[in-house]
Amino acid sequence: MSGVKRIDPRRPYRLSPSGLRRIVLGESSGAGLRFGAIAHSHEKVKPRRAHELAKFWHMAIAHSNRGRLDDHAREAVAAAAIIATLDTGVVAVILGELHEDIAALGADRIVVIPELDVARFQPMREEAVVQALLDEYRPTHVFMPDNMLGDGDLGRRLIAKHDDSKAATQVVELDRQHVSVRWNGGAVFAKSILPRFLLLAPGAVDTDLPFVGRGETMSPPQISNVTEIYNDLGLEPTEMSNIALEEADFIVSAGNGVRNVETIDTLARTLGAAVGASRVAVDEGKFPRDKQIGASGKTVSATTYFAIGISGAVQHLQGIKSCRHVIAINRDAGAPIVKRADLTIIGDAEELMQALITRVEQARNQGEAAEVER
Amino acid sequence: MRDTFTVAALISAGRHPVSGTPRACHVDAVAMALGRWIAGDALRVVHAGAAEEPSLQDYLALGAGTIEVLPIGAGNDPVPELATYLRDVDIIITGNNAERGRGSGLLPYALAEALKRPVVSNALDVRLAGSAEAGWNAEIRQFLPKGQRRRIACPLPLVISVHPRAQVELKYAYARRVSGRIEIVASQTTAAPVIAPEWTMETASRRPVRLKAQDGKSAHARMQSAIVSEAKGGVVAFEGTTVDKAQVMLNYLREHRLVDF
Amino acid sequence: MWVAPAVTVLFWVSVATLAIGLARRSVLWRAGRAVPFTWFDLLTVPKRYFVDLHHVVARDPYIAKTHIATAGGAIAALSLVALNYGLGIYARVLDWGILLAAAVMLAGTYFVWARRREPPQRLSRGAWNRLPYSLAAFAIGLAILVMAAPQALSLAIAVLALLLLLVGSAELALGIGTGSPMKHAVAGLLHLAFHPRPERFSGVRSTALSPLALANREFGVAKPSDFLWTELLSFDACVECGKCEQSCPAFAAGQPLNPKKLIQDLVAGLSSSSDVAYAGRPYPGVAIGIHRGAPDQPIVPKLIEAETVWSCTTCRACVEECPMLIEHVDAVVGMRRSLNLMQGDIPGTAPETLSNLRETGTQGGYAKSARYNWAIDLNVPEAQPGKPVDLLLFAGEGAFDMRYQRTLRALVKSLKAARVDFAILGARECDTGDTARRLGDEATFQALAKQNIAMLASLDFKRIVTSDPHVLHSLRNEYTAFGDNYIVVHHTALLAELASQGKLKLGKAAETRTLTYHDPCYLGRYNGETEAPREILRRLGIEVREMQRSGLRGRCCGGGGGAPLTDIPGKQRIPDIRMNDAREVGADVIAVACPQCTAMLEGVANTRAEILDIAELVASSLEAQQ
Amino acid sequence: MRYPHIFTPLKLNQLTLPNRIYSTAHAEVYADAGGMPGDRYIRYYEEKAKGGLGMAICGGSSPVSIDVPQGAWRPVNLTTDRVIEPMARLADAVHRHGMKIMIQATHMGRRSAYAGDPWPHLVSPSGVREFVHRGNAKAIEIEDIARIIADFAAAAKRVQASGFDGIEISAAHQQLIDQFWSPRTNMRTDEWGGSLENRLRFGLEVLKAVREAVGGDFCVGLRMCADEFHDDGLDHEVLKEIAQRMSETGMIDFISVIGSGADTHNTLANCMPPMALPPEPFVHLAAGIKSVVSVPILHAQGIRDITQAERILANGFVDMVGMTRAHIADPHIMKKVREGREDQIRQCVGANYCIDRMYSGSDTLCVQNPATSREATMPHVITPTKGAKRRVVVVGGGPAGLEAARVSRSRGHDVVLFERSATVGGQINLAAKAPQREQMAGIVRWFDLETKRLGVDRRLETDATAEIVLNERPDIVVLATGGRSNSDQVANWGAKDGLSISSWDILSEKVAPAENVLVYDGISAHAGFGTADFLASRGCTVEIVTPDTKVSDDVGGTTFPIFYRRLYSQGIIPTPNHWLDRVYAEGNKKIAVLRNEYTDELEERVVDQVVIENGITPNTELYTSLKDRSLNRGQVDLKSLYAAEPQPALQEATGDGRFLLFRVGDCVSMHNIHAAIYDSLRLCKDF
Repeated sequence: MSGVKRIDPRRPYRLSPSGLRRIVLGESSGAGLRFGAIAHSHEKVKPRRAHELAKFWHMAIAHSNRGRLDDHAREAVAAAAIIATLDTGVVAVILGELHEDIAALGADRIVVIPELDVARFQPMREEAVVQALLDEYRPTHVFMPDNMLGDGDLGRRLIAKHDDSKAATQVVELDRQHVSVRWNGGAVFAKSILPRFLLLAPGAVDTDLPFVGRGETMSPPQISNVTEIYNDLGLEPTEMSNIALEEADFIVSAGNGVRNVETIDTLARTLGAAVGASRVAVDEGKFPRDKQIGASGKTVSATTYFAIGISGAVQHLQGIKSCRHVIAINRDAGAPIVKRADLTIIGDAEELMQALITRVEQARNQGEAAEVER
Repeated sequence: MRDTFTVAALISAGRHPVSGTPRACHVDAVAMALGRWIAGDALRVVHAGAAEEPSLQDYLALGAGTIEVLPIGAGNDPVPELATYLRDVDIIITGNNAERGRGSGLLPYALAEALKRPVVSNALDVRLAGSAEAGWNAEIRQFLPKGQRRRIACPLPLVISVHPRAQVELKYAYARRVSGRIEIVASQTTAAPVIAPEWTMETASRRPVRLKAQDGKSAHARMQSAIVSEAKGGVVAFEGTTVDKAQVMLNYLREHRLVDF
Repeated sequence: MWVAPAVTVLFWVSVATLAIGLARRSVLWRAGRAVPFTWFDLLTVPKRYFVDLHHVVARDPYIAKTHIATAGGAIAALSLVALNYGLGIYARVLDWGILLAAAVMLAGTYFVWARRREPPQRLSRGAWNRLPYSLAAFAIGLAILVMAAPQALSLAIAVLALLLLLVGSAELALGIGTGSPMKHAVAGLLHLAFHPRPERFSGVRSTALSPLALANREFGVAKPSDFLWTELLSFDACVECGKCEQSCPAFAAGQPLNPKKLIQDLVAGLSSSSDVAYAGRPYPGVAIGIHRGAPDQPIVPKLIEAETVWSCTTCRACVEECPMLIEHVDAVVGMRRSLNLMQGDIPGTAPETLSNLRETGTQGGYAKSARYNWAIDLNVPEAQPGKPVDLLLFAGEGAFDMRYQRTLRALVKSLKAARVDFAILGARECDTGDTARRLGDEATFQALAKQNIAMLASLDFKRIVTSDPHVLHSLRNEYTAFGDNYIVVHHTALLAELASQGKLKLGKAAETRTLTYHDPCYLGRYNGETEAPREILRRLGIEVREMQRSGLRGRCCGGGGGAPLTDIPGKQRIPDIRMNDAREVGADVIAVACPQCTAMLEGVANTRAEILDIAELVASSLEAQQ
Repeated sequence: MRYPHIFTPLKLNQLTLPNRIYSTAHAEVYADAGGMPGDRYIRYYEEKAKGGLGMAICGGSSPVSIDVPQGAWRPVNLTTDRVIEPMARLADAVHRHGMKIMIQATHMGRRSAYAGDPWPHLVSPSGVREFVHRGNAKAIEIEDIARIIADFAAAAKRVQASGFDGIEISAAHQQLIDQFWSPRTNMRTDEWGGSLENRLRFGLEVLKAVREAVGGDFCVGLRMCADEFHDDGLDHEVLKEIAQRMSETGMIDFISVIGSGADTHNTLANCMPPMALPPEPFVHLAAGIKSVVSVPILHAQGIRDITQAERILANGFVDMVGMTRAHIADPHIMKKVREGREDQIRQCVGANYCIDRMYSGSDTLCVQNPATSREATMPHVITPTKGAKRRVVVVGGGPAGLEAARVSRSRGHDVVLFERSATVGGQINLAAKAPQREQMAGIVRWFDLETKRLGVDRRLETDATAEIVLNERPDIVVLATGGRSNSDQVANWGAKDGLSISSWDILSEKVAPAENVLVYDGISAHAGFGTADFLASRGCTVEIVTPDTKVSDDVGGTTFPIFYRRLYSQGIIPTPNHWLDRVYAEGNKKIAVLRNEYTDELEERVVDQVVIENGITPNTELYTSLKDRSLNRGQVDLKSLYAAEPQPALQEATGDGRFLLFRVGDCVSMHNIHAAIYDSLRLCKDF
């Protein structure tokens, strides 16, 4: 021992009744003293939007996609809640399975009809179910995303059934009193009073809400058999390599951690994905410039994004902002992509890609075998 | 085949998005070409509006042959007229959005509703199967986003709205423009003009205002949301063999239904 | 002795055969549309033959001399036979003349034979291969018959000689009636007399397409009989020498076009036959023997595939090379017009371009007001009615392309340096319609032409300058048919003029790399301007390393006639071929003078020479002086 | 058409701008004495004009009144008619190349320090002190208000008289106009305070006076903030309302929007977003303003890439994009875009060397482009030599070596570049390892692409010895061999015994981080905190010790707030004012002995790892072995070098074993990136 004071430089503190760090001058030891940084206080719990009993209802209707709502659908629910007055409740009608809590979007009641999945075309059944709910709730306003996934179609069917003069499609702007839509190919805004049916253009609503809804799950209405005049013959398999990156739903993307371009191409083929690249990989000449993803390249919105050997510079992260599931393969657990990713596998990119290719091929073959048995 | 069902293409006045020049509304022209593909020369081409509309000339050049014009004043609802006029037509085919006016994409639905028949939207191609005795079935390939396509079968009569990406060749021949004819059809109904809901116009020189809840977020929180990249804090897998790790990835994909195997 | 009378008989039989043949053939030609003509036109033949035609033929001295010997000998011999035997003079002195002529002809046929022993690929075989033999037979037979003393002539030899003469005469006399090779002699001479572009012979470059009277429902050539009869006649004049084939860029690129075959197919069409007998190289990738036609049957696709018609770049290299002065490009455009106006059937992205032209007045579907966006920071005045200006700048479609904007900006800087009083057209400018016209869309071309003519009529100017040879061609040569004549200069000509007047002080360019100059077809062949660009380069102190095919005979870049739009696939791309030409002379830089050439040559994928417009070289020289 | 939105002209009043990219007003710190734009100032903007920029707004915070001290950032002095003539020269210079130019005019109010000529009493609506500039102010009087409004009008008239294309009135950065707007600074109870209408009065009066002075056809814009990010300040919704009201007056022709207030260290760092921030962090705020006004919206902040700019314009977020720092890094962006040479653009990385220098009162310089603002002597475009073609051997692929190779090659010489490691970049590669500093690699990216494009003979993974160098038969040898970590400067730190390791060991991942780590930073620049941040982000408990008065004391005003955000959020313990005396082992622990600078008192820390950042010491081995063999004995003629003239030694006949030897960058003595590159440019431009 040198005889020199040994000091722990962290100042001792206790927690105040309100949970703040409290440092008492002069206090150097004693019970309850703590050292070290405290974890950031938890995010405040958001309040309920309305506590009154609902006299009126707003209804949001949207299809889910793989158990979740996409941004556009979320906007419809949020719009219903933002526009709602305190005596108005928000009922969200979700067609298809739902595996997330949408009370955060302001939904007071949630009606999930799992069998009306977006993958199936069954508009008559959907219309019947929604009609039953419209009859039940008599909503003053109905909000739907105006998309080509089925909501735009269903919405127009409902509007045609009711009264198309009380409707607006591709709504770009709305408040409690008005809607605006674009006419003449976008040259003018046309403004009118808030109609009963609103099909919203994407991006019209900010879904960041300061409140939550009650989030009660309601059982779906029972509909006696509806004979569907339309016969859904199913989806056609898509060839991902033909799809523009901006439109692709599944992307595998290579950074400078990827040495072998062939492997990533094989992986993309195996998974049915489009191929993208980071700027570094493009600079190295491994990929053409039009494959570059990021602020200085393309902005993508795939449901699934594999970032392989990509460290995740802020520019790159900007380009994948609206990707829903980000899976990273990286050697460095400290890389920024790890914070963004939903799942990160630490290891060598080449080895992991090979292993994944093998595993997926196996799985596919097993799947085919299972199909045959059935 | 073509004797056994009738097809009418519904066309609207178009304007070039950049120059504003009158032209065939692109998606309606595509619909007309698709209609021609189904029905050949028996295709009827119908326009609700003014016979003087200059863009009709383009439709003639694109092979309309004869255009039947239902005179409808501006601001009037064309649906009742069209419904009456086309009540015996088996397939009404039209574009999914007009280039002028509201372009709301509601017309095919309103028309189907008025005629109490099914409607299929965003068609990329249409094939007919069946016979006069057994009844005709239309098989439609439907556009879905992200490269997906769906096939739907539906019995006649029906209304089809067409997606602009439908793969048809538009063949513009000047000689047909000269030889084509425009015929004005007598008014079908005596329905009074619709009182259009009140829309006020504003030149679109600003961005639309985004609907946002009054959130009362703290200044610091607002700043953080702008300057800090999103951190999800997802799962990180360090351990295991590469095979195990591949399984972890596959499990994730399956759990979130991102793959179908 | 019976020999002399036999020759007389043979002569008159041959004349009669020829007359019948000619009559039959002319019936086929007259299936074409009427066109006013006078028989006095026949008087023009000697000049047209010996000057204009010979000018082309003389590019190949071997065949020129061969042809002079063979044809000259034959014609001299025939004339003398006509005199001596036809009229029954039987003068011995004339026989000496006949002998001399026959000897010359025989010498000629020797060289024909020699060439045909290992003939170049471009030459057709088949019936053409027997010509040296049949013509030699004629010369030898004739020589023997007229010169051998009757007593020295055994019957066997006499009969043999007579047979030889008979064979030779048959070749000459039956040729026209049966459509065999020697028809070119008569059809060729008549074609010279009744050429569809007579102004070609008055020293001007006749390259403008003739307008269609759309109001009269003239919609181009759908069937052989839609051609003018003079055009049908011109097809019959073809000697299948294949000079056109050799010069055709589309053929070289392996696209399904061979101008020689095209003309021969049209011959088959006018004579209701097929291409079975065709003995030259085919359209690349298209089999021979499965196509046939008739004067009143549609040409496409039974006689000629549409892809053949759409492969042409309208570069006129074939026309430039044709010793028979046939107008292949007119035929191609004629057929395109019908396909376009009657059926609207056009491949590739051409339909989109044409609808853009109709709907926006630009090929790319841009706002016309955006055409001069590149000029805003250059502070160039915009032409206004009532504000006189010396020079108008007509930028063309290249103005929307960021690459060509560099050329235009360089041009503007040079004009400013030379203190030229000029103005840009701004949103007034409409596409000239050149591309539409080459693609057969005469209706759109005429509509655009009318717009531009009305626009130009509202402005007060002396001349128009353009950096786009296609614009130059339309304004200078083709708008005249619709009412107005403009003085239009290409930017290279203007810059050369300014330099020679001392208004533009050109110093030595900093460019030290090896440079070659690529002649744009629409500047060179269409407008005869090959000198001004070279003059500028000389003034810049740059030595031009000429490519093998340059000047009026320059090789096309592949960008004309809407070919990049119809985009008919071949084995390679035309600009790649041109880039190889540049590589052969070791060029690091290719100087160009056309937006299409720039785009095509810059589109070459691998390592390539740098492409710089003449205007860019001028501007960089000016900058270096500052 | 490529970049169709960027190259769509924009009309502002009577002006037509050729493209939608501009550079925003920034404090150049280039003006001559008395705030007159001089030769350096004019050349700086002329270079942007040559480069094809659509418009520049110059003179960040140029004052209209004399009670604003002008020493700190040397703005253009709009208070006197003397400024008209030099401004006219500036306008002429840029107009020759088709660029439009405007100037920002302002009154700073309290946003300044009184301690500078003319030692004024600052004014502010309610006399509230400003923190960042230590700005003490009196409450403004009615008479002052009238005077300043008139000053604005007079200044605008001067701007117009000089031939400028417009004026931008600043109501951003919490200067006087927005000091009136904001309840944070305006507590007045008279007609100039209280209600929003009253608070807006001063700005509106200014606009009225300006408009009256310049007439209807002169372009007048307003710069304003879109969210002050202070709870007691103006938020986005209020500022939207203000923008709408301002737009509706019809007196302004554009609004240029800036996200974030600027009167605390933490908010100020947002204004010129450093590399740690995501791209275009505040574009949503500008878009928010655009949704309520009909005048064009201009916006900058974190837009460094042309594709990014095109996308922002295509989405209709704003009407014109500012790329200010981007043009400091490369004034020829637009020309390169026009010519399809995007990959040759030297892209700003957001290192903020420029702005951090400005905040310390120095002239604006670019970390990676030493030619910027030195246009009189340093070329942006290297032209080929007219003299002999030489063989140049460069040793070392760091920034100095890369620049030497690039410039020499551009001069037309044969260039061989030796680099020991497998990649070029040298110490920048280490700097880029620090969290939030990855963008530093962008500096290397450009050099990497350029040296490859130009055809420099790059010999990577080659440890050049004197023999290897001389085998190349060089005419000129440029040594840029850099240095090595100086963590063994003090023997008691125990580097040799493995008691301490260097920051290089950590950043290069040669040594794995331990649990409790003491980082000793003897330099106080970016590397020390970068290392601490690297460790903390990997879960270590970190204390950073420095003898300086505060951690990262030598890091500029827009960078240290980023460091401190991370320091506090990760619980890094800052211990300034202490020296590291020695390190010794105790069991498996390391004991660091610290000495207080001011009391000399010692104290100890028990940690698992001691990491030392102590700068570098030059590598001189190769120099020593070559020096005596070279013609010039390795000497750089300083007089010529500093005068930007050719080295006299270049006159000597070289070849056949006769060569010149020069040293640049850290292998002479430790400098920064800018200095290293500048060393090479000024030396090699005359090769």
